[in-house]
Amino acid sequence: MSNEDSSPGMALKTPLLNELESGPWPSFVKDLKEYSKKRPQIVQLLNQLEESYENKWNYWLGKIINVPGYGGGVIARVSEKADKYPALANFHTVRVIEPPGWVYNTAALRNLADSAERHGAGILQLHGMSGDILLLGFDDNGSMNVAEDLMNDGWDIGGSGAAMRTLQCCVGQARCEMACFDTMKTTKFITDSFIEFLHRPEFVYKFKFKLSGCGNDCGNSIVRSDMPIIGTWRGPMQVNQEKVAEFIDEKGLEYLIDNVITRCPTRCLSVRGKELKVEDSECVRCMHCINVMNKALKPGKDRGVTILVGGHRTLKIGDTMSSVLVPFMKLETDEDLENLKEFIERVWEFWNDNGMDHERIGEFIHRVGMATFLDGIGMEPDPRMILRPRTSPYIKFEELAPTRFGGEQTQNPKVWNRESEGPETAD
Amino acid sequence: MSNEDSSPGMALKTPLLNELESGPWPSFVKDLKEYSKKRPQIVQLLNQLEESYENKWNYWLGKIINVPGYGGGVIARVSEKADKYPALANFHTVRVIEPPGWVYNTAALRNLADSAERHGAGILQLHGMSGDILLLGFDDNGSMNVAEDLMNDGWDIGGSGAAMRTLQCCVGQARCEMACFDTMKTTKFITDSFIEFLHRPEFVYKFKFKLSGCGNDCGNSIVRSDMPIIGTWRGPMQVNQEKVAEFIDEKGLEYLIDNVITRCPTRCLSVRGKELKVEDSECVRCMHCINVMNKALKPGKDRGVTILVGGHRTLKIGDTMSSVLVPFMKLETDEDLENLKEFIERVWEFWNDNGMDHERIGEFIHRVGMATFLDGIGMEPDPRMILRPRTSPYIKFEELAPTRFGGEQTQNPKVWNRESEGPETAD
Amino acid sequence: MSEKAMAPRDQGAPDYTQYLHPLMAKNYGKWDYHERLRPGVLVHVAENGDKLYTVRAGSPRTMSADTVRKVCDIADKYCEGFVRFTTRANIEFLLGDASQLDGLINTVEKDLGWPVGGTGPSVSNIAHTQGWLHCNLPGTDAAGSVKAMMDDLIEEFKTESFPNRVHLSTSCCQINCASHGDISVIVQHHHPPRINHDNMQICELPKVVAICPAAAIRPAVVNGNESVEVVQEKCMYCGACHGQCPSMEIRDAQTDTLSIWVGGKMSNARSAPTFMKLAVWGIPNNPPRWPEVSAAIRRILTAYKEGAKDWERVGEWIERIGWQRFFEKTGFPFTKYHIDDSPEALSNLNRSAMVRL
Amino acid sequence: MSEKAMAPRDQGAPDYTQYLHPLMAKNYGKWDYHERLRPGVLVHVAENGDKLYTVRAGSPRTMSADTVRKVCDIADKYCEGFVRFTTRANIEFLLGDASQLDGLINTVEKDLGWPVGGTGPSVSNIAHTQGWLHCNLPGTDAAGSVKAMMDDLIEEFKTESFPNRVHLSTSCCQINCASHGDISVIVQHHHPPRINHDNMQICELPKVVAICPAAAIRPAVVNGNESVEVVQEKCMYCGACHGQCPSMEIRDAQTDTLSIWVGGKMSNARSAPTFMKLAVWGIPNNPPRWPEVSAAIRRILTAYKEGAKDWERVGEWIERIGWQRFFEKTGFPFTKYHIDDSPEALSNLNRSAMVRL
Ligand code: SRM
Ligand code: SRM
Ligand code: SRM
Ligand code: SRM
Ligand code: SF4
Ligand code: SF4
Ligand code: SF4
Ligand code: SF4
Ligand code: SF4
Ligand code: SF4
Ligand code: SF4
Ligand code: SF4
Repeated sequence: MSNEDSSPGMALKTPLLNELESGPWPSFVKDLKEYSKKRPQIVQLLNQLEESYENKWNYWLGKIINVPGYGGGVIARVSEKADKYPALANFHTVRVIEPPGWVYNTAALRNLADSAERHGAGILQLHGMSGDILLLGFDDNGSMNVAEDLMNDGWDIGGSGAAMRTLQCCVGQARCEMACFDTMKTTKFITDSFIEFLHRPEFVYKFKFKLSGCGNDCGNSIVRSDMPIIGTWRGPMQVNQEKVAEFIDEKGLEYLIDNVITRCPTRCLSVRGKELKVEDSECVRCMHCINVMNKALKPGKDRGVTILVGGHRTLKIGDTMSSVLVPFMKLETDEDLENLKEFIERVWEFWNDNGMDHERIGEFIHRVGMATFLDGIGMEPDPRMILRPRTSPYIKFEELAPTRFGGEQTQNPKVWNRESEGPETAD
Repeated sequence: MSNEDSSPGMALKTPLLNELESGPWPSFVKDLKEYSKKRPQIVQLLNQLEESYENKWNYWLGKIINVPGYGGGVIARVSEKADKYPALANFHTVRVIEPPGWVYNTAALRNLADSAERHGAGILQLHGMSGDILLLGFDDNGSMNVAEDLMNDGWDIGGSGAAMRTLQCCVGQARCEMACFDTMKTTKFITDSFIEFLHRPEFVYKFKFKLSGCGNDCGNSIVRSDMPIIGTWRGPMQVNQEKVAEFIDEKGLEYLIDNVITRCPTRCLSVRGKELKVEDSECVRCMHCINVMNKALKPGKDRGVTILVGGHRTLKIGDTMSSVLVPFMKLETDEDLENLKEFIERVWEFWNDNGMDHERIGEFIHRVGMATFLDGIGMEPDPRMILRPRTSPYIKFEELAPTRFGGEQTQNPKVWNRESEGPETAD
Repeated sequence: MSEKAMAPRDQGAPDYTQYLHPLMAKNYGKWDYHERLRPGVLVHVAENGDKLYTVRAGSPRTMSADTVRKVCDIADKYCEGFVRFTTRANIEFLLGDASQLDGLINTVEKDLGWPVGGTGPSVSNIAHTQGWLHCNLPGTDAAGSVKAMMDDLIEEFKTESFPNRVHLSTSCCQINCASHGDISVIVQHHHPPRINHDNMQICELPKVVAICPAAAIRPAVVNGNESVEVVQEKCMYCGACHGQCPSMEIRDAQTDTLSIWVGGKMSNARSAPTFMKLAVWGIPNNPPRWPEVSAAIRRILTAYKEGAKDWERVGEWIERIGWQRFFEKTGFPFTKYHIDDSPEALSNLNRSAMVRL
Repeated sequence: MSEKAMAPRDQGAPDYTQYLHPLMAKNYGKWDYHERLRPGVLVHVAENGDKLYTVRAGSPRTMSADTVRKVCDIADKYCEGFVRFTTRANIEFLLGDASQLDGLINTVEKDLGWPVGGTGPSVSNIAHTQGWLHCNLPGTDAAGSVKAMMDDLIEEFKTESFPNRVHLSTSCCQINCASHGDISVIVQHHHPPRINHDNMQICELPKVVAICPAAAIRPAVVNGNESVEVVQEKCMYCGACHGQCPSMEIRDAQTDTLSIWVGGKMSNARSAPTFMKLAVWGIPNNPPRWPEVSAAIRRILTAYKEGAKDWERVGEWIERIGWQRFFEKTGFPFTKYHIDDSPEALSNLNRSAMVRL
């Protein structure tokens, strides 16, 4: 039984929230008020929210609850004001794995809406910041039941705790001429290959993938995922010189110079008459010229991905930006995908064996250093991984420093002594 | 008595050094060998140097010796091989303050050569990396005597230890059309104003000024001096459009685009017909366009300096680059110079009161943070001091954090706890 | 508790192929180019000439099951039942028949009440988080503040009048579950956590000690119980401990403030991705409509629209004109708190003589 | 010791005005433009049309009094007695009479034996330091290695065949008294200091403990004497302690190596000043002519000359083509030691998807 009918008679009293009803942007308050007419639980929800607005305070506490066999997928909330709002005593969110690229037919959407309503508060969020479908307002029982129903209808849940998270990808080849690889297929492949890590928290901390078909990064991956996978190409860009000439005729040469030629980050574009010249060897696949001249220019034909590592947002050491780990990898055949899988496993193994509790892989790399990390995952350093080589000459070369004090040669400790004392002492 | 005649009969034996005699570049070995014919001490010097070449080892030790009344100016060296090379028992360098811009007449040069020869080994280095004249090879007595002679002839010495160093400046207005202020005059002004700090080590560590007439920084100041002073201008650049047109006629429009327009760091140049347009408000006075078109373009008329702070080379924390402290200051009148003097005193006071032993001002700023440093010297923060604002949201706002635990409000400690344990515990 | 013991069925991600609009399925990987027909309306043209129309509309992200059903009704009527959502929680109605566009747009705007727009150089939907509706940590509300901001920015969503896309985001605590943005609103705390020592036993002590990035937490015995204490000088009010341990309350309704950050850019176009930088701090957390936030965002957008060149994102524009002029043009004060004091601080100083004068 | 007790006379910097060539004095601050007549020869034209000719020649920096006198003889004959030296320890002969140029150049090159050049886009003199001739800390020689390198680079000094100026430098210990350079040679040590405990009492203990940037030195009692010890894992072989305390020997004739760094740029032209970056390490310290160093520099210069665009300095060229291609073109290996591991390490990673493929 869901908790929707637990307090049928309460009156809605939301003077502050009401100020969010009007105005041209769609109002969740209006929607929920309307919905509350048939769902008394929502009255309580809005009333508690009104108290939050009044007191600038929050009344949800966490707890842990799991669907049997799962270690993640339910974000459990209990209200501090359960006495007053009994329908909010348990008000959990269930995280449902979304279809890659967030594509739906209405049958699927209706199915989600029905499940959400049948067992919970009937509130959906499309979508959470990690990409998944959020269904709100289940009590303990409702959480189990909705999971059961969802599963029966072909959905799956997961992605909380120290586990892999739902992936997220841009629409890619389904509707974009820029896409350099199949983001949706790859998203499904990784999700399915590692589904157990989405279900059960077995890592030192969370791990996120985000996929974008090209450097425009519509998947918003670089700072928000531990492993962004971004489409790119090798070799020459595709240039249709006829369309270049059309572009110049239409927009003018000055427009081309001001908006394309001078904007190339590596200055590898030049115009000769009505032809555009690309010094492909110096193009960094930034996408800008293609964006501006999307009829005339296209990514090259030999496509693949660049894999980055280490992004995460603010908590603890401040935002970390992912950086290049695999400059180029083909990602077309099943074998390519298997390679990717194996590569991910290698990365995970080293991180999970050596990472500290609650240490994202970016924080881990920050602590041990990229060189050590590469050693650990068995990869050769590549200058494309860096912006520039080191500037400090204080280096401990293993090769050059045979032991001089007798006994064992000391390990190669980091030049800069960066262990933070907090986490380590507790480890 | 100088130590030149102390071992007259020794034979020169320098097979390795001899390999540096031939070849087109002027050879100090050849020069010194020649010179050793009349100065037996040089034979010993070359012979000891030969041993260094043989053993890749050095035989000089330091000691401390001062000209009475001075705390600096003599870099004292004694040879570990004094038994074998008695003429090298004491072989000090005297640091003589150079004429700003390294301009000489031959009388002055001859005078230096004579003094160097009269009291020491007769070896000169023109010039040391901090700009001064180095005279080599004095024993204790010779050091005193050469100082006396130099002083009588109008020279002065100094610049070692935890003291101000000799300044160094580019040729500036004496022979350069780019110069935006009088580097030589300012160099002499600072030297003379603070001459006691050049003579006596009274700081926590050394302090260097280097001056360049414009952003080309021919004085090589930005990483090698604690306070670079670099010429610049406010308001519009001087553009002679006739000469621009001549330039285009001579070199071609493409040359202009490829070498000037596209090279401007802030993209504030454009060409309209044969006219060059400068968006002066966005010009960062980098000098590039003026360098390329030095007949057509000139710095603007309202000139002054940008003062930076914090440069030093590698030792301890690795190289630090100076950064902007005073975006613009006029430096023309005597009053302007007095302002500069007062400003320097303010900076020194805060650094010397709070710096640790052997802590360059750049290291000091690194430790306490630029914001604290500005507070300390009583300057308002200016966005031109920074490349970009902070990206980490963990800030301790004094204004926003009234005490909540009773008692005194805690001081505003740094967000990132950066005190290195070594130096501080020992302080 | 349900009787059924549910072993995980490891079903994985839904089979997306069944959800692809027929034109998507047919032209998968074979798109040639696209055009923006009007704000909110795209046409993607396939190599074979097929045209797929997309109508993008602003969604509140949080919606009732009934609202979802309304969306489905529209999609059934106009889109052969196919829709998708975007990275920024907008909805996209997909259709092959251009003649249906006007009807669809009309229905979406009038009946559903969702504005069409958010494409090209417009202000798109604001990426945001749970807030007081569901999370246990928020210092402010997310959906509510976004509603207020977007009401103010509605014309910027419905027109394409900026030099480039403007992506906004807002988070409800310093954990910042939301994305970086060209302009972002975040919460800041101003005190060390208050410890509820009576409740402390529920936590695993080492975890909360270990999580503190400033090494400010240490075990302590308080009133005879095992608990922790916080070295106030070291604490940087990040709230990491609060996420781990509800007994370490970091929020304070009286003193928490909002701040606005600018210049976050995740695309690689032209310039490398950049973090967002502090623009203005100390903004009151002022429900239900946070007018001070909207006003500050408006100042930034106005200056950006006036000053930037085509294709310059907010951060790129500021880099070109310099931060001094950004502060001039927006009127925000530049303070010592804007100066980085992280371990990378030196590299964010102006280490050159390049100065705009 | 001299009997005279010499109070400092605080005479300060010499009065430079007496040393200015008459044309310099006359046109001080009134120069209009300059031209390079041929490598090593400049003419500066004043607003009033006056022309001042400069002949730049490479100097060994270290010279005997007799050599200084020879220089003076030349300056007296051709230059009204006026010369100057440059930031890079070159000499500049100044004259007003163009007809004297050939004679002067001939005399300088033939009689004095100093090459004329070093102007414009050439390889100028190498900024360098004391070395075994005078310092107490050097691991290699400076003047000698510079002589060997410049012998090799003589044509590059005497012609102007590069895209832009090339400024080299070399230092003789890790203190690095020399300047940053487009290409720089420095010494690297590979062990913690060896402590001479018997000699330790001569030092102020706290000073040497305090100076260590890695906090690796701690007071210790050795054989009953107060001394120090070094925590080997922490020590980064910087040699700061050695500068402070001669009993902490950092050098090792067997294992010290040289490394080459590229891309130091101090001018603000076009791009902001940049530090130099590691190019190649582990080069033998090989007197008397260090051929491996010259060979490595040659490789860099060749690639630079071929690949760079006009006005690009070495570092700017590499930034444009990318480090991968720098390593390809020079043939140096890229190793894990090239990856920054300082506290700023993250910001030197390629934090973008911008990759040359
Ligand atoms: C639908 C969506 C992908 C998806 O799978 O959901 C998408 C779709 C397109 N993006 Fe995007 N982008 C989408 C999120 C993003 C994001 C991620 C985000 O917003 O969190 C980014 C990176 C944001 C950042 O940099 O911070 C993004 C940065 C771009 C760019 C690069 C802009 C730039 O110059 O920096 C382009 C290129 C362009 O504008 O021509 C682009 C271009 C496009 C194109 C034109 C690609 C194409 O040829 O179809 C599509 C857009 C039409 C339009 O005019 O809006 N898209 N795009 C996302 C729509 C979000 C929304 O509802 O507003
Ligand atoms: C629901 C969601 C926000 C939303 O409204 O969309 C969310 C909500 C929470 N996040 Fe988040 N995060 C959500 C996406 C993110 C993102 C964005 C992303 O994934 O792209 C981030 C930043 C990117 C990153 O991973 O760094 C994010 C960074 C965090 C962090 C900090 C992680 C870190 O390493 O810095 C925490 C705290 C933690 O893990 O201890 C956190 C923790 C939480 C918790 C579980 C708070 C807690 O510890 O109890 C929140 C649960 C709220 C609730 O009641 O449902 N959440 N969280 C997003 C997840 C929905 C989904 O799965 O689709
Ligand atoms: C004589 C000297 C100044 C002095 O007071 O001694 C000097 C003189 C001139 N420099 Fe310089 N620079 C001198 C050291 C420097 C230094 C410092 C150094 O070498 O340590 C730098 C900065 C080095 C760096 O960036 O690492 C320097 C960076 C420049 C630049 C900027 C080059 C660039 O594009 O990055 C210019 C502009 C140019 O080349 O047009 C310049 C231009 C000039 C001009 C053309 C200025 C003028 O109009 O008279 C003078 C040069 C003639 C020529 O072609 O060589 N000078 N110049 C120095 C000669 C050194 C030498 O003997 O080779
Ligand atoms: C002579 C000279 C090198 C040369 O051959 O030109 C030199 C020589 C010495 N330097 Fe230096 N430094 C010389 C310019 C520099 C420079 C370059 C500059 O000033 O532009 C630097 C780098 C810039 C800087 O200041 O950071 C420099 C950075 C150092 C340092 C490291 C300082 C630091 O904070 O990192 C030391 C070590 C120390 O101070 O403890 C040092 C120490 C020394 C000592 C005194 C070694 C010692 O502690 O006994 C050397 C004495 C050698 C001798 O026997 O004469 N020297 N020293 C230069 C001074 C001559 C002059 O006054 O003109
Ligand atoms: S990231 Fe690239 S491929 Fe993906 S939607 Fe954006 S532009 Fe298209
Ligand atoms: S994709 Fe970017 S780097 Fe490549 S040519 Fe175009 S603008 Fe230049
Ligand atoms: S720094 Fe400027 S003023 Fe000084 S010599 Fe160089 S170009 Fe001339
Ligand atoms: S001086 Fe530099 S910044 Fe100014 S216009 Fe010229 S090239 Fe641009
Ligand atoms: S930002 Fe903070 S309060 Fe908001 S959803 Fe994320 S963890 Fe919760
Ligand atoms: S708020 Fe952050 S810094 Fe302060 S005690 Fe908690 S975890 Fe540590
Ligand atoms: S670099 Fe080292 S060895 Fe050379 S002069 Fe400077 S301190 Fe002495
Ligand atoms: S070499 Fe450097 S790091 Fe090592 S003990 Fe000496 S000062 Fe410390």
